[in-house]
Amino acid sequence: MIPFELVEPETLHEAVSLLDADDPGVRPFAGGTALMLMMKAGVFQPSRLISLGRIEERFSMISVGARGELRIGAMVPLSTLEYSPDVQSAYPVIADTLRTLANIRVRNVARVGGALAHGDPHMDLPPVLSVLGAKAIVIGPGGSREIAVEELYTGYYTTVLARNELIAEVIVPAPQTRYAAYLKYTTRSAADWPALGIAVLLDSDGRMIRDASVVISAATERVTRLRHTQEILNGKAIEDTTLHRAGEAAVAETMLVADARGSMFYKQQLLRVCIGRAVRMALANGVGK
Amino acid sequence: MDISGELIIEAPRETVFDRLQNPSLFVSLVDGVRDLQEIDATHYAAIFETKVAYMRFKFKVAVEVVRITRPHEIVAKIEGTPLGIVGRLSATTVTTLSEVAGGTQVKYSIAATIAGKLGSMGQPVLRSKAKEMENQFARNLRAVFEQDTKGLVS
Amino acid sequence: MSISDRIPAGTFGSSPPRLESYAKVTGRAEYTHNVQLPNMLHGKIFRSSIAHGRIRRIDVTAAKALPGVHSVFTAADVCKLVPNPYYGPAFHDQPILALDKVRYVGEAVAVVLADDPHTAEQAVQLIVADYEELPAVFDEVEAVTSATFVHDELKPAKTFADLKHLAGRSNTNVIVEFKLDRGDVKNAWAAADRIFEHTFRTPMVAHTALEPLVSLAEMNGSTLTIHTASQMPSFVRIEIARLLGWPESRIRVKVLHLGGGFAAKTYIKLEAIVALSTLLANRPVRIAATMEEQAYVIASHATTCRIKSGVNKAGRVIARQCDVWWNCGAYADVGPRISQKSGFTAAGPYDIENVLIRSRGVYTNLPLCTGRRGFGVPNLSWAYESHTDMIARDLGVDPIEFRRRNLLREGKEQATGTVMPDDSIAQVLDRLAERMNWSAPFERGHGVMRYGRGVAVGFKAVIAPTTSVATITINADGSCILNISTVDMGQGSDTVMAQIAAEVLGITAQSIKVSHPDTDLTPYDMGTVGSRSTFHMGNAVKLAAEDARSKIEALAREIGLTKGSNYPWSELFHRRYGMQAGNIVGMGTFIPPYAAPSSESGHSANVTPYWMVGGTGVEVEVDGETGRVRITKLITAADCGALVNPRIAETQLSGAAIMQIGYALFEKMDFDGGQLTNASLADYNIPGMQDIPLALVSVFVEGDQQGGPFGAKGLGESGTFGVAPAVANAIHDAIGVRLINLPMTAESVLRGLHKIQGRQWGDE
Amino acid sequence: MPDLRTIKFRLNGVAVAAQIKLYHNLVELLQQFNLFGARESCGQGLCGCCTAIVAGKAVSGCLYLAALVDGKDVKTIEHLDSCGKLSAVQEAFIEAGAVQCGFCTSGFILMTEQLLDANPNPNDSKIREYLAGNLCRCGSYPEISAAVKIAARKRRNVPPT
Repeated sequence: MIPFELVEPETLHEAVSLLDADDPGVRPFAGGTALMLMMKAGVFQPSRLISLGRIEERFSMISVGARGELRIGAMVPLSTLEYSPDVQSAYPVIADTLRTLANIRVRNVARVGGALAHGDPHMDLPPVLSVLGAKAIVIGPGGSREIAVEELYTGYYTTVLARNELIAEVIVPAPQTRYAAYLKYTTRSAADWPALGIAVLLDSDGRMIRDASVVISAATERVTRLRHTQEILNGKAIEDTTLHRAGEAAVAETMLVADARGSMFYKQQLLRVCIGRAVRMALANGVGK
Repeated sequence: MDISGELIIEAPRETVFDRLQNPSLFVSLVDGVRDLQEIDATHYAAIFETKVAYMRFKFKVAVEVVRITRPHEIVAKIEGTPLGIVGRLSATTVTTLSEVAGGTQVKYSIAATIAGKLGSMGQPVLRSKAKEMENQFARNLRAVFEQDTKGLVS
Repeated sequence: MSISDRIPAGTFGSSPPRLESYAKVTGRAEYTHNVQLPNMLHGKIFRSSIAHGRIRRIDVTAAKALPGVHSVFTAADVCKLVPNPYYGPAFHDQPILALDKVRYVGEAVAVVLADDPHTAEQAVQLIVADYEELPAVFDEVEAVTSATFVHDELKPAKTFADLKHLAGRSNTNVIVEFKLDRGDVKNAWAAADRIFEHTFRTPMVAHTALEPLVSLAEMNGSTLTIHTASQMPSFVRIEIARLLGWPESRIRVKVLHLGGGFAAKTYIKLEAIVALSTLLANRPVRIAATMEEQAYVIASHATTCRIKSGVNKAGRVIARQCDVWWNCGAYADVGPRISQKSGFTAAGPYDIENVLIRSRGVYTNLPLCTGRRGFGVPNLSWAYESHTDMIARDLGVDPIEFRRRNLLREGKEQATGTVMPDDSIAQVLDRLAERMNWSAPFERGHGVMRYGRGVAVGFKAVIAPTTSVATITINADGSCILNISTVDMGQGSDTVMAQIAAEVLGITAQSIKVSHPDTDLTPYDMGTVGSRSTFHMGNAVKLAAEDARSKIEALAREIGLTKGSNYPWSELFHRRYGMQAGNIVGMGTFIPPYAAPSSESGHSANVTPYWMVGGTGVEVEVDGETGRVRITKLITAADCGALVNPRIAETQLSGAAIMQIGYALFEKMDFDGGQLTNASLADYNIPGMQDIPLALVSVFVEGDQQGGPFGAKGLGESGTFGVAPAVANAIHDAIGVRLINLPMTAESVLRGLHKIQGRQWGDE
Repeated sequence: MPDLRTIKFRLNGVAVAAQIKLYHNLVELLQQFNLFGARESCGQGLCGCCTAIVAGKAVSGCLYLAALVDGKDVKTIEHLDSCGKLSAVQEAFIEAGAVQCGFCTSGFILMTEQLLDANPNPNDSKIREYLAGNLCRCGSYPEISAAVKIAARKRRNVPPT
């Protein structure tokens, strides 16, 4: 690695002011696990890293807001989120997702903000927070703005965030009595990056599917909502024919990317099958608190 | 990785062909290529630098014009050695020109492989980058001929 | 510790904890990885980015100019000290740094030495090489007839009589061809009722020992000391001495514990580069490969294996022809030996009257290759055990029953003509059948999840003839040091050797200190490879301990003690030398009998001092919608001789099987135009805890190995033979899909399923 | 040089200072103190050989910038027997024969300590889930699982079964 500068601001605003809208070599460094990989591979050569480790404590807190929403500071480590009683009781899908996300050491270090801002489509948290309707509060030099997590991504490693913007907080709407699941399908070793990730959220009276929300990742260039698939599911009975049709719809509306984990055709097969599995998994998981 | 596309240029085929076989012009249409050096009539070297998000990829590029069939086909081979990382970018581009109503249809296809350390991370990333570059290339190419046209008018 | 009749320590056959357990659980075990030399430089290697080409120019100016860089060396510098800088165990074909040509992506072209590894790495990125690119060849079968030649001529090492005739041969990529002819295969085809022919392939795979390759060198007076993570300290000394034209005594090779080997750390890997760097720079140098670079230094053969069998009406295989192509990569390394030694058994552990084997090692423009825990046998057993199952199922005969009909039994001649001395193959198969509960009905399922089971057995000849030497020093206080060049890389050899010595001397294994290999102090050993140590070094250790014991007895007689006197050893020294002084050194040298196979027919009356026999039974769950395979049960059975340390033996069997789970299901080095695209563990997956079945059982077939120390033998590879074919056989059992190429990815399973269902697969 | 920095932290219970380069990772920092129990292997945080405990939590030393341990508490495998006695987990690894080449052992032991701190009596699936991020190429997984269970009993003072 070639030399670089490391600064450790004590406030988020100071951190924002140290960022540089024009210099891609200046990056915020939250847990740094993903950036370190990029740096070691030589594809990212920083000129300055802005470590966020010393910013205000409140960005490392999880709290429940006035309307019952979950507020997650961007600097909350993934393992803290995983073991948070609020998450475990009200958003079991988040806790379940985290249990197999990378490994415990990464989860101890990686932060929620970084996990969202990194923009690698293989990551597990973005699709899950997307179906849950989470929003990111983003701070830039001109103030703050709110962006739905699912609107963050524009492509591989690219997001709508400006180089001088930081995610400060993530807000997950109050838990509803809805069914949720994240199905992560690996095709090589169990600990491999997923070939396909599917997050679903839906409502049901035990017979019919309502308000289905389906977001996929890993096999696509970015987190992608499957709108047509949702329409196919909505108002239909929970039965194999519905799930088959949803699987077909998913394949029809998605551009999948081939890689070492599977050809495009194979990933289409996976998607075809796993949509139904994810729905069944959500129903089997039951509703949160 | 295969990329292909086509566009129609409002100019005669011969004109378009002349433009395209001029390496320095061709290179100027591809974002991130600089320091073009002519080695001989069919061999060129350049530096190609591109960014994906905050990642920077830099290649030393050797271009060999494999075949020129005037006025309808140019085949070139491109070999890029990433500066710093074991690996390689190889691509073969085939550009064909045909006369259509209103001008010249330019069809191009690029078969590219990226390997080495870049392979795992680079493959999908550069694939999406390539798409972006392709659009940019088409825009630049059009702009060149539009400028020509304007030039003629003015 | 006394001189009286041996007190049976009962050490042999018990499972004391490994001698180095404490050091390993406290993080204090010594690895070459930890060695720091005063004033050392760090080397990083500039590697070829093309598969085949002539070097026009290497521009190192910018690299040299970087602050912190001490020097940059290329082949031109190497040649100043070593005019003919080619090395290798069987062929002297590999240059220390690429000379004139590069032959694969990742080949070492230049080395940068700097004050710290980061600076060296940065400088490597400033080197620019200009090549005249040449056509390249990657496929082992194509390479045989290709007009592209990786090497201009063959350069066998002069030391091997059987390779001499290959010297100077040009216009070929075939390094060596092992031929075996038994009976008359051609006529047998006519006599066969059915003929089966299949072609199987295995991919190039990586060893990924967790301690990546690392070597250091320093000059101490006129001695060049090389600290290296190597399985072969004696070979390193001999080969570096040969390259430099120095006597062996001026090269000292020291090895500490190894963080895994699996054959990756054999022969010369980084040692030649680090030695030359040290001599050229006149400073100690450390070169450590990253996990990624390790894949550019050494890989393990891809193979193509075509098998044709003729079967008679009774379901007996009467003829078998095996054509094997070993993709050796750009340099021969041990490939010629693997082509031959594994060629012996290419037809499988069966009693077949007519056998024809052609086993060829072939150069390609890929990384050089060696065995990977099995010396090529897993590549072959993949073929012959899949093939055997395919025949059995086609004939409608139970696969175990079919094997029983054809097994190579005690007293029968193996294809080479060497007689099988025992019935261990049948015993291994019987134990598998028993533990798999094979005769009971098996539920294969009806829904999405289908279940299947399969078995496979294999066997292996040991690399021969090879020599091991051991000395054991008894100090004047009675304490004891065992000096051996066997490398403990996790297989537990220090403990096992101490147990063997302890058994002879009547002391506990824990009271013996086993020294780390140090060629100034520990005597010659061919290498810690191919499951040879327990047998070869075990015998040398036993002889050394017996020698020491008889010297103790002689000492006792010398000072007038009568037989049966129960004096501590320290007392003997004290009485003899008047104080705590003196030593007794016992020495043992072992080389087993061996007869080289005829170069014409491949026949030999004694092709191996012992056979290793192992088999695997698995149960799998196959997801019929995604093709994903989960191994739910895995049983390894192996012929283990007399067990020195049952716990270590068990770990050896299960560990070997676990490595093969990766080989079976997902391990594969992916090349794109000769470029490796998955050189890291993120992209090249190896099995983790979630990938292994909870039901993982090891079964020992015990019995005294003839000629082994106290009946012991090697077993580090026996668990590797059967896993991949057993899984393939089980997948077929579950869903009727037959896979012939490794690895058996979920996608390949699903594609196979589509095929047998007559469904379209993508554009195919 | 701007990339040089002096940091102060607690290392295995002792206050220490070190001069580092900014690009050094935690493994390189520990080597300055002759601590080699955390070792870089895959270099990608996947194998766990470089495990160290920072502020009470396991991290991959190869992905952790040395500069960022400034002011923090760092523990390595070498602290476990600082009182001259092996920990229950270390004893269990020896008893179960869960050590082969030993290169991954420090990482597995530190992770097991963390697992048992959080969950004193884990079942097979919890053990596998927790240790899924550590790799052992020798394939000691069955023995490691057994060691975790032995250690759990030792810690709870339950006699061996």
